Amino acid sequence: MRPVVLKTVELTVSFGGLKALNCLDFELCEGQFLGLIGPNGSGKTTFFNALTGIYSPASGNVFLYGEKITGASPNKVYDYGITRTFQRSRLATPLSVLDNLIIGNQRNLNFGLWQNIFDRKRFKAELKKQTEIAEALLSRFSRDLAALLFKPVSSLSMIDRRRVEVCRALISEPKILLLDEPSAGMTPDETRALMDELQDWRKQHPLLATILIEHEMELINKVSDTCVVLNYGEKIAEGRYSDVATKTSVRAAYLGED
Amino acid sequence: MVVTRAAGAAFFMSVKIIELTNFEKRILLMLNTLKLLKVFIFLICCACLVSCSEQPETIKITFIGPLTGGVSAGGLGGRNSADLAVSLRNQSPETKYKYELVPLDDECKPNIGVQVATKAAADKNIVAGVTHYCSAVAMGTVDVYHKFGLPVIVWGAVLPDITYGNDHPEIHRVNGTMINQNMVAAEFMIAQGFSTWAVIHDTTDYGKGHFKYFEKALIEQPGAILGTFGVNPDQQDFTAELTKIKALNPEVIYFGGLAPTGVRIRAQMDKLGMSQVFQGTSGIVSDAFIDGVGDLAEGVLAFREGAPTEKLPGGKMFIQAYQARGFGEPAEAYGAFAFAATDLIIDVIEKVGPDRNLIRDELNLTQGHESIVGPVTFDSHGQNTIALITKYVIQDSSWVLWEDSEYALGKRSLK
Amino acid sequence: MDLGFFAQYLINGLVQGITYALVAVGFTLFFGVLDVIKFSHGDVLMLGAFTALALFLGLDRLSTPTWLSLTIMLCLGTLTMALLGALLCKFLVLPLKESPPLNTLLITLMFGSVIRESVRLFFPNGSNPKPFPALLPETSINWGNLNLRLDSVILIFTGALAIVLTHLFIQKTRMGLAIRAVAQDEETARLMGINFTKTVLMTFALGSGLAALSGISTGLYYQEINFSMGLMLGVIGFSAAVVGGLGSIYGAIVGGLLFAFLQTLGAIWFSVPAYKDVFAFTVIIMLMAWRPTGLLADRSAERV
Amino acid sequence: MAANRLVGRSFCGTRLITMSDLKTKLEILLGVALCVVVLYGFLYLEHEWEIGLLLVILPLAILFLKRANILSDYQQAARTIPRFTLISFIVGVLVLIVLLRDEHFALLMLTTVLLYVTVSLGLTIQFGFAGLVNFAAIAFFGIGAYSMAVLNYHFHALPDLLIILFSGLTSALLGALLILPILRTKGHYAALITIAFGILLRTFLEVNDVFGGPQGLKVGAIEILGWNFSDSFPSVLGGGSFYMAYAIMALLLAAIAYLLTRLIEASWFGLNMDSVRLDEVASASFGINIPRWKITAFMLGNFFAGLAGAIYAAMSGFIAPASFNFSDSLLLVSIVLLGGIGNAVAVIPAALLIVVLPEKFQVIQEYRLLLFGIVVILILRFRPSGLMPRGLRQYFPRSST
Repeated sequence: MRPVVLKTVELTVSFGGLKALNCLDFELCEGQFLGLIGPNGSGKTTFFNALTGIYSPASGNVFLYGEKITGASPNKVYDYGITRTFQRSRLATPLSVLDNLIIGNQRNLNFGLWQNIFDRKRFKAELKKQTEIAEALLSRFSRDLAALLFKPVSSLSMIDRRRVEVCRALISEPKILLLDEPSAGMTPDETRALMDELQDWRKQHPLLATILIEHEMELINKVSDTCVVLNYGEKIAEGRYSDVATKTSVRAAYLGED
Repeated sequence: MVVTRAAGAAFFMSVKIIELTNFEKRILLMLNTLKLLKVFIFLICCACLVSCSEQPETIKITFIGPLTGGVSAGGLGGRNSADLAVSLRNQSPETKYKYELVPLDDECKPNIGVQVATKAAADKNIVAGVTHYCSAVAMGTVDVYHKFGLPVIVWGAVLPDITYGNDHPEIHRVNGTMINQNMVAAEFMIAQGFSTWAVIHDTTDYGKGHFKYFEKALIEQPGAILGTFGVNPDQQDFTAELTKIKALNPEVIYFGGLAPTGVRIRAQMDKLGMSQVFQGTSGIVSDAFIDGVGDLAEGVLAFREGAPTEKLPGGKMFIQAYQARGFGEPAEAYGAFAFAATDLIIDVIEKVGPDRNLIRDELNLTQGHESIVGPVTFDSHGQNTIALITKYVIQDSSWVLWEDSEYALGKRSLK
Repeated sequence: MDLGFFAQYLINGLVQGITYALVAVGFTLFFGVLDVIKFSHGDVLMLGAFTALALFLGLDRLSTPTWLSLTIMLCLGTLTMALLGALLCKFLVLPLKESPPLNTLLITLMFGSVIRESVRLFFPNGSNPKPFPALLPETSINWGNLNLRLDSVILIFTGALAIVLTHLFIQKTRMGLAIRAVAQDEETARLMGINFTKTVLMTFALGSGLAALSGISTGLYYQEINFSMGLMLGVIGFSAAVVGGLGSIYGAIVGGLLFAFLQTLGAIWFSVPAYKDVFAFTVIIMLMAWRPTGLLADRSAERV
Repeated sequence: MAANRLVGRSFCGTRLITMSDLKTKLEILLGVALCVVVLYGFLYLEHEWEIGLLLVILPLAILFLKRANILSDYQQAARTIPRFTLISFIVGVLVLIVLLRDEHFALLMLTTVLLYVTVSLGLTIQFGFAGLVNFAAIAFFGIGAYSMAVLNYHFHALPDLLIILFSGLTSALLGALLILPILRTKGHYAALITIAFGILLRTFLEVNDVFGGPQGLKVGAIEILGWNFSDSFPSVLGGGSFYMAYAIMALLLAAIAYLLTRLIEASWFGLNMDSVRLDEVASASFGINIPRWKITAFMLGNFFAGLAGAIYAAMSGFIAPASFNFSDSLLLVSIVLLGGIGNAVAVIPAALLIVVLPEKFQVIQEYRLLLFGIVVILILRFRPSGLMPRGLRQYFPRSST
């Protein structure tokens, strides 16, 4: 068994009286590809938001490599090596593709006043390096996209935007990648292409652990190692997709039965 | 002319660059380019345009006051009056020169005031100015006039420091300061048997200054100020302040401020069932006050520097001429001063000619010059010393000289 | 403090608070449907009052009975401003929908100053304050130090009634439903077959009509109107709407009353009452630091 | 390799002085000269018919520049030649200053424009980059002006340049009072805080007598190494109006502010500020420290405003609370909007329009504000993203291909 990267213990998030996540125990191992499924409003995105520090949990804990990171701010979480994409694309659309990717690589940028404002030669060198990294990463996903490095994101197609968003999450070489419904707004073919590109990346970064929120069961079946099913903020099933899918409780949840 | 220089400079600069490399080729290139020629023609046209703009001038006098914004009523009245003075003199066959009034808007804001004062003072064709209604603006611009040597007569701003706060020989003022006004006001009110006041003043230099000098004047008299309320001139609602005053129960409410605020306060006193005597300053001596307050205006007192215009022979002429011209706005309280100041300046120019220094010196010698606001005599600071203060009371919806009113005769009573 | 004076302050504050609330409701409505701030609101209020005054002057010549002129002034004044609001929205606000929200703010602001300057220049002797006719009964009761006038009471109730009716309109009618739907989610509302433009125009008309109403009642109460009266009322109304929480009608009411309360309190506390604005705005800044989205705004988390 | 080609294209910002380029260069030079001439006319002309004519010439000139492709050549040059805009700005304004050396009023207007450009650059950083709406710009300008007045009076021994610097710092530090509420609020809510602050400050200055009250304060002239700026320009340097010294100083300040703004934009600082403006949640999720960038932008912008205020106070020699109205803050915001939000170059023509246009309307006296309002409405309505919308970030000038 590979070491556990991320672990939550009795994680609870509540809005007013409503418990969006209820005592969730959860584990993620190195290199694992985990599918997170559940009906609408079951707390999947809330789970991501709680992990990344956008919501602070009411109780329970989050551990990263055994270290407690509960309630850490979003930028701290990023520094720990957890990055994500968003359900609704949250790119900085007026900025160029390059700018968006560099934003994703915060951790490796030098923010010294001297270098940024006065020593423009060194800044130029760093910019060049970042541009190369960005371009190399983009061309893994799509050669055509790499040519659009200096175009504003607003001029990109939906799939290219998704790619940029995934690349923005990957450029800092995180330990954990959280993908929130990357297929939303894309055709099945586009989704498949994106997933293939992602799998390709994972082959070269075998330690990267991924959590994928997805409604396309086909996709989950194809790419995930294990699955966790949420309903009303609670974990109702866990295991391989083929096992989980047959469980009556899961079927009931999806069919809206009690 | 200067722009011709600009075009020259541009040409020179381009030549310089050409010299850097192969000269002839570049010249050819340039000549071949029709586009460039067009630009040149354009430039030259512009230059001609500017250089052609010099033309023989009439003698210019500037008028500066607030023509836009909240207190523009006073400014527009002043502008019309000054305009009237100029056109009356231009019509007169005895006048040696042709005059032109250059009205500028200071928006009652010091920064804009400094801007337009510089504009006027730096314009060589302007020989004198009739300037400023707002004291803060006048305070800011006196140094500008001094620096550029433009003789001016202040026509409306009442803060003493405008003339007394400096030794600039260029600065004169036909209207009195708030010191005289408040001395007379305090003495008069005490004589009428009042002894307790509540003061409302706006927090501008005008209102605050009036309060200061009224307070000073009262110290010498057996009167007491029970409470003072500085208010924002933009404020709409004064009921909170007035309720507080109601609790103090003074005999008189002294208001230092301009007509718009005064109207609101007088009207709102009625809302709270308050019937104290309302005593204002020169800022409310305006038909706007009576129009705004309606019947409640009866018995309101106010004081203004200068002799009563309507009583002087020239003043009557002014009032008639103003009405005859059919201006869109009334002359307001200080219109007569703007008229008198402009008239005085023209008199001086007629005498010494259109030269700033001569005008300045001649203005400083002004002694007992007859005007529609009474005789004008400037002291060493350029302040009109014949500080006649006229007392007004509103009787049957018009401002009446106290001495002529039924109140003075005892037919009506203030209380 | 004497009970009479206390009651007097309360009544004064209430009249003011209702006026502020009426202005704030407009801000809140516009923000609700379009996420824009229409800064000419105060000047629309002023124009409403001047329209009513012009109507009155006309009707006065025909010697119309008081109640009839009052009704005509209220109806026509409000309707004219509602129309103006809708036109403003159609020609200046909606075309700028895709540009930054501040542009809307600036363009409406400039529109406000155009209204203001026009009234100043083109209304006869417009730069001076104008008396507004006292059309409401002036009966008053003296109760100790409290001077309670019938017109104050009428105005408080009219204002409150207008707000309640607006609330009912938004909660109970089809149009109100459409407004709420657009406010919640424009796209979904369009998908549901709601005529977006019509709804927005209707909202602007409604808000501007309310502004006119508060302008007229300000005139009736203070018996004086002037071309710059909308400036401060606009800023205060905006502050009230924001402090209460943009998009919430209750918030606008709370904000309006709160602002009037703070000003009254400031006027009582400080020997120089002009400090009351310093005081009120300081408290507003602190309140904003404490409740960044206003006192009553919907605080549901942003959808991530 | 594709990467190399791309990188090469974007970073090899060498100047290309080739023969075929010369025509373009001349055109650009002429374009700048034309701008200077038109501006000269704009600042200098006073008569009604002249201004009327100028209003006809102005669009014609712009059309001309466009038709002759000079505008696009110019933009091209600005993209490819390092510091091209800055240098042509400095040179152009210097030429203007020399041309106008005896025109006190025109110089005063020019200096005011330059100072407003500085404040607007501060607003560009605050609002255009970091997304912080500041409706109290004139308040921070005013704080700088009052600091200048007070410090100059009480610490006359201090060198005036230091006092100007202190005035900027005071402005930034007083602005720090607002940081907590500003950080916690967003959008229109944040707007209210600055509006409230602006009104509050003005009322405070007016009611309180400590700083001269409503009557205002006199401010001493700037004196550097025994040279009093309020005296005429030294005849050694050709002589001229005393405003020349202030104009040059304001030009220097505006140029530094411009350079700094552009450098910030073209660095990670600007990138992060943009990100904060566009999406706070996404920014935070990628490790951007939102408060850090907001505070930096807010303080820096107010610092600029304070510096400009200090010079303004010394130049006009007199300040009063009535000069620092809410409406002036709005004027500054409208400069930024009219120019094109976030575009540092755009504030220059916009400031020129907003400051000088009402002044040129003086001939129509009381109707001028009305006309000004209508002009601004028309511009906003038909150019909603400003006269010169901001383009993509360009880290370094790149040579054209």
